[in-house]
Amino acid sequence: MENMYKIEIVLGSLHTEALLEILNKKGISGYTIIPHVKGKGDRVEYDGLGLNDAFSNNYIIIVVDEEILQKVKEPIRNFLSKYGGACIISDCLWLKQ
Amino acid sequence: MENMYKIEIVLGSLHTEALLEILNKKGISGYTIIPHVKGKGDRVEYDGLGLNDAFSNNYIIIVVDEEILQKVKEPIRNFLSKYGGACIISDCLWLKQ
Amino acid sequence: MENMYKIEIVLGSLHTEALLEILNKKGISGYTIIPHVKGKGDRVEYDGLGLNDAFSNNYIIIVVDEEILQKVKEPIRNFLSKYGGACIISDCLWLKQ
Amino acid sequence: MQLDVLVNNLLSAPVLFFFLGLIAVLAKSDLEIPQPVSRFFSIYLLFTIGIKGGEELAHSQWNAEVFLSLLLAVFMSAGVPLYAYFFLRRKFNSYDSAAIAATYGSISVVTFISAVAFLKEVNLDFGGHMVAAMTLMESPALIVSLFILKNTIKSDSAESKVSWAKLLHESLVNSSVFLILGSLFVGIVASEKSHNELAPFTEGLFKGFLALFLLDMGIVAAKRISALAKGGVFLISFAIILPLINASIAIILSYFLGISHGNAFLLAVLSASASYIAVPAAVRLTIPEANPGLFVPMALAITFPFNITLGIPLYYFITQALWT
Amino acid sequence: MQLDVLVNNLLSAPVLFFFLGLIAVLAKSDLEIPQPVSRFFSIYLLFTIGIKGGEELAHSQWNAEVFLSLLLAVFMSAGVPLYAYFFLRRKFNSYDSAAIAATYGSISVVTFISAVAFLKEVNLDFGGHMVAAMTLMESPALIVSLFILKNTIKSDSAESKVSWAKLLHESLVNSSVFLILGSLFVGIVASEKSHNELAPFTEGLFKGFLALFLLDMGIVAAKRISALAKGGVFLISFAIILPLINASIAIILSYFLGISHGNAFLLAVLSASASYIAVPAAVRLTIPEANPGLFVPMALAITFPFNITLGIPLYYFITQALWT
Amino acid sequence: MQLDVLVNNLLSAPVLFFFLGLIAVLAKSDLEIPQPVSRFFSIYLLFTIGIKGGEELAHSQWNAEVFLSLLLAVFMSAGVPLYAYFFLRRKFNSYDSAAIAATYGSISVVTFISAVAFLKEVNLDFGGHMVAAMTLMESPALIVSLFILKNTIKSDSAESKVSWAKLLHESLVNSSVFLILGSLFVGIVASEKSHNELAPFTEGLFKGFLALFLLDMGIVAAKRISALAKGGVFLISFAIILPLINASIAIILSYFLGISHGNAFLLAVLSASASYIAVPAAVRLTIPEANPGLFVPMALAITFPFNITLGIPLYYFITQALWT
Ligand SMILES: Nc1ncnc2c1ncn2[C@@H]1O[C@H](COP(=O)(O)O)[C@@H](O)[C@H]1O
Ligand SMILES: Nc1ncnc2c1ncn2[C@@H]1O[C@H](COP(=O)(O)O)[C@@H](O)[C@H]1O
Ligand SMILES: Nc1ncnc2c1ncn2[C@@H]1O[C@H](COP(=O)(O)O)[C@@H](O)[C@H]1O
Ligand code: NA
Ligand code: NA
Ligand code: NA
Repeated sequence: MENMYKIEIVLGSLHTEALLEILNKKGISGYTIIPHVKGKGDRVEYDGLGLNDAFSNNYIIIVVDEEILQKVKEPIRNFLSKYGGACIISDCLWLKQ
Repeated sequence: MENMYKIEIVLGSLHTEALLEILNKKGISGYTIIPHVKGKGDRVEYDGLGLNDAFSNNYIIIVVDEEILQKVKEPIRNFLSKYGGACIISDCLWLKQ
Repeated sequence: MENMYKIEIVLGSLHTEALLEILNKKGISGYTIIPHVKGKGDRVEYDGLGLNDAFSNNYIIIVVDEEILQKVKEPIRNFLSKYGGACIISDCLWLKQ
Repeated sequence: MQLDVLVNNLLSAPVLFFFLGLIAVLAKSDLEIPQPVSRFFSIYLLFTIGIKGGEELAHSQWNAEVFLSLLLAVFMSAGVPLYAYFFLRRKFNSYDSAAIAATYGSISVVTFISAVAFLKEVNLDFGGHMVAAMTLMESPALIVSLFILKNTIKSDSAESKVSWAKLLHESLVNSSVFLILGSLFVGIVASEKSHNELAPFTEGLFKGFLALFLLDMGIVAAKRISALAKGGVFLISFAIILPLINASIAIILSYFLGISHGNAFLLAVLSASASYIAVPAAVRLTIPEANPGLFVPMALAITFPFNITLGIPLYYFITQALWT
Repeated sequence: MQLDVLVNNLLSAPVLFFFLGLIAVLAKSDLEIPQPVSRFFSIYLLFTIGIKGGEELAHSQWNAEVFLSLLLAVFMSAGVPLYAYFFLRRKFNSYDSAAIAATYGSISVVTFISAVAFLKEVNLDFGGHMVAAMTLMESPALIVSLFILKNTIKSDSAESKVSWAKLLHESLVNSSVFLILGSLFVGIVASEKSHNELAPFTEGLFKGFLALFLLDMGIVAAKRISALAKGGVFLISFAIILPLINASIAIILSYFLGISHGNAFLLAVLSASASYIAVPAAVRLTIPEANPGLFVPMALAITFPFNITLGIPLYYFITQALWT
Repeated sequence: MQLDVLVNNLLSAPVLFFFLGLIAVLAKSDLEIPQPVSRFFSIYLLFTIGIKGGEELAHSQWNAEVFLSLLLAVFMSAGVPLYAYFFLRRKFNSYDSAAIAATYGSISVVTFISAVAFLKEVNLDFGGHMVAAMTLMESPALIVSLFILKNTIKSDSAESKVSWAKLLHESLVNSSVFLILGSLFVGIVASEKSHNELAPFTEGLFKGFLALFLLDMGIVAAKRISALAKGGVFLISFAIILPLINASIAIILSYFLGISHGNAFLLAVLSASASYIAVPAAVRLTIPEANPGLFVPMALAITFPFNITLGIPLYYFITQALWT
């Protein structure tokens, strides 16, 4: 088992691709996306309702080591400040196969 | 970055609105809902199957500070003891924009 | 409140039943499944796209105590090494009803 | 000839697809209908029943028999829980008893549809107001059951919070009732041209979507049936005997009130049917203490298949004997 | 007779279902259309409009009037943001103004469908190329709005990144435009036999799916309407006045360009309509600073219902007065 | 005239929508069919094929040719993996070879549908039992492939666990097979009246849903195609040559067994087709070591489009030359 960091990002569905492109360039080894997530924060409510994806969030989970964490922190912050969304970081153990 | 607490609640879909109403009154600043979640605990299995939402869970994530955490703990406990569901709490860092 | 461990597993949808069967035998008290999750790791991309479930992940959350954690760690590792997937473990507090 | 009617009913495509769904689960097939698709089927069915019901309502005469049958509908929905609850209390706690009573006082839309298809098969007329009668039966049972529950258990903090205004409101706007009522209204005001334009959708596709919806119901019924094991023989007998009692009462009352054959038959079927969609959802909210592993599978996995296979022909034979 | 037309329009099944959706939310019903089902409805509608539009296009004559009306379509979509933006800037910041301007320059497919149904009701002809005209109006407004935005705000790092090539590309391949264009193409090349085979799907089901889609739109419109409260009277008046201005300009220009009655009416409706599906999604990507709580509900909850209830008959009366 | 047949096939609405789906992804459009909607399409198609196949089966004669063609169907499905596996082992490891062999021994329902539509276009008869033949071909290939795999690799702990009983069971109840078999059964026992009532659903909507399903397949195929890059020319040639070999063997055997023209053609198409829904799912479970980035895109993105565009006319020309 390895000590890692778990980054969780809630982000408008339409912006996910752009963020992942940035993070892939920084060297993340993988990601998990839970689509069709609803939520409410400071901005408009994301009720996940019909017609288009403009009001639907993705929940993105990225497990990284300390080094990558430091590399991606700022880009995520910048991205979210432009496009909205929330991000939390916590410790975890990665069960290596 | 700020030290915060992450509250995760698994709750029957039909009861989510009522719980959020209670928590909004206690001053939470936002929430995220993952709908159509399945699960099994002590009570009936939530298989998420058709017809209605009576057998489908929501996964609710709420990031709060220490003060709000203390305010919402008891209301959540009471609510879950009446309507079923599970709740876990953990530390996290909130990446401020 | 009780100190517990949160096990999070990302696993191909088709393999979930088999893993849960194994873990139920080890004595887990419940589980939560978020279906239709997308992701990318070392293996093929899970884009969650149509036709069948072969390219769709489940996100499985299992809260356990220390004793069960020790019992399930190896079985999970073995299972994932055969069928792919990822697993992380973290601390949490279980809000007892 | 009577056997013919029974066999034809059993071999109709929708009934067969219900059993196909049951078998799928028992044979451990991975066949599943995704929830949004299942919702689409039920939206389609409610929409269509409303539109067609509205069309028929617009053309139907309003006479004493119509009012009597609407009244009897409400009476049955409100009355069933009254005796069912006390019957159930011998084996179950108050919460489960109230939940099951509410379930059996209310109705099943698909059972009603099967009964209407059956009537068309045997060429028996019925009133255009019967869809309205069905809608009227959706909610009274839950209200009565909650009333009984509140008055039999010592009202402590939690239970005393039942808000009757909220409950009445909820019973009018819950999605099934609202969609049928709304479509009924559109069906009433829509022009004949409008109905003709909608017909390929509402009439043309009806049997197909009904068959697929029943496939789904069969799957869900089979998945829930294991939860019944604990309830044992009592539960299963109850889930068959209560419909028989309810149907009998509806038939007797219809007979003495002079209600026509077709309408009496439909009232019997409605009284015998139990809700497995709208009421269970409402019960989860209003009686969270009740075990959904009881009231849902009883209605869905025992009473529903009983009614659409044996119950409907049986109620028909009884009414036929009395009315002709 | 003129009142008849208005009333018939208000009592058509799709319009009634839109209001049913509104009422569902206002009455706090839990009626909801799951998102995948909602997508299915819109895929069906775009597919059908494309196929039928292609069939008509294949049979239509290409003359000067056709080219003029296509040109006017693009002109209106590109022109509306030019005056709308500066009008809006009096009350809103640059981002919101550009977003709203893009929304109103673009079009609403369902409004167009309602207008076509209306034309059939009043027996007025229109050109087979009008679906193409509609498609041409989807994107210019966003491009023009972004252009204005970029030139009015001091271009700092973020904004200067607008890639026009990417934007043009995006405006051709966004899912709505792509599906209509593709289906249009299939509709053009498909044989008559093919069209006949598709007819039960495309023609038979159209009204039914349209009614269900409008039910969904009503629900979503009502859920978003509360966000408008902050904007107040100005916002709501704007959402009605701008369509009237746009329709008037389209009518006047059509008149002087010698465009036929039916086509002029459709161009008026298209100009008056505002996008609430494709453009809002594109605006979220290109102008993330704009508040979606403004431009979506304005188009969906005010302009759309205004157009399909009062706007369409009104534009028809005006064109009728001018053309006959 | 032969070119006509080819061109007509290429310009049929479903084929065009497959290419539209491909182009959508290549042009980076965001057009996507939500998974539940995609499931609904395939449930509809399997339901309809089963019902219609059952109807035809009920009316078809059982003679020696019918039994021979059913036998040949099973023989082809079981036989293909036998030679395909050893051919594949030259380039791939045992796991991937077995997975690809299973994929190509099994069949594609949509390819079969396209072939049936083609037969109707060219007015050639075929037997009502061919849907049954198709269903029989779903599973043998996987069983044979697993058998080969188990006997060629040194059986260590994991692999030796293959439970043949479980596998046989699984191959009968996997959702596609189960739904077709069940619908086939309902189609056989349903009355003519029942079939007529279902016809607007099963027949009326077929082409429309098929076109939308192919749009989805085109999108998924294009998204998966990049994974093929590593396999290179060998993979792509294999995905075209193997179908040609399989079809040729099926044609030769059919010819010598005296199978009729239409049935021989369908057996050739079935043998040439490869599974991209049912078998890939089963392979993920039974051969988790195999790379799904190989066997899925080969079947879906190369073999499927090859068959429905060029393969079907080609197999037809060959059989036509031999049979007439
Ligand atoms: N305190 C919170 N707890 C959980 N989720 C949050 C919280 N605040 C914001 N979010 C999520 O982040 C999304 C974007 O937040 P915002 O940009 O503040 O509107 C919301 O739609 C929520 O899903
Ligand atoms: N040990 C556990 N780990 C993860 N989820 C759980 C656990 N126990 C219960 N749950 C979730 O909480 C829901 C309600 O639990 P219960 O009220 O105990 O039936 C279940 O349907 C599960 O989704
Ligand atoms: N670093 C990571 N962070 C988050 N999720 C991951 C990560 N690596 C892998 N995953 C998830 O685990 C699944 C299986 O991983 P793998 O077996 O490595 O392809 C992927 O589809 C992702 O959903
Ligand atoms: Na009843
Ligand atoms: Na416009
Ligand atoms: Na094959």
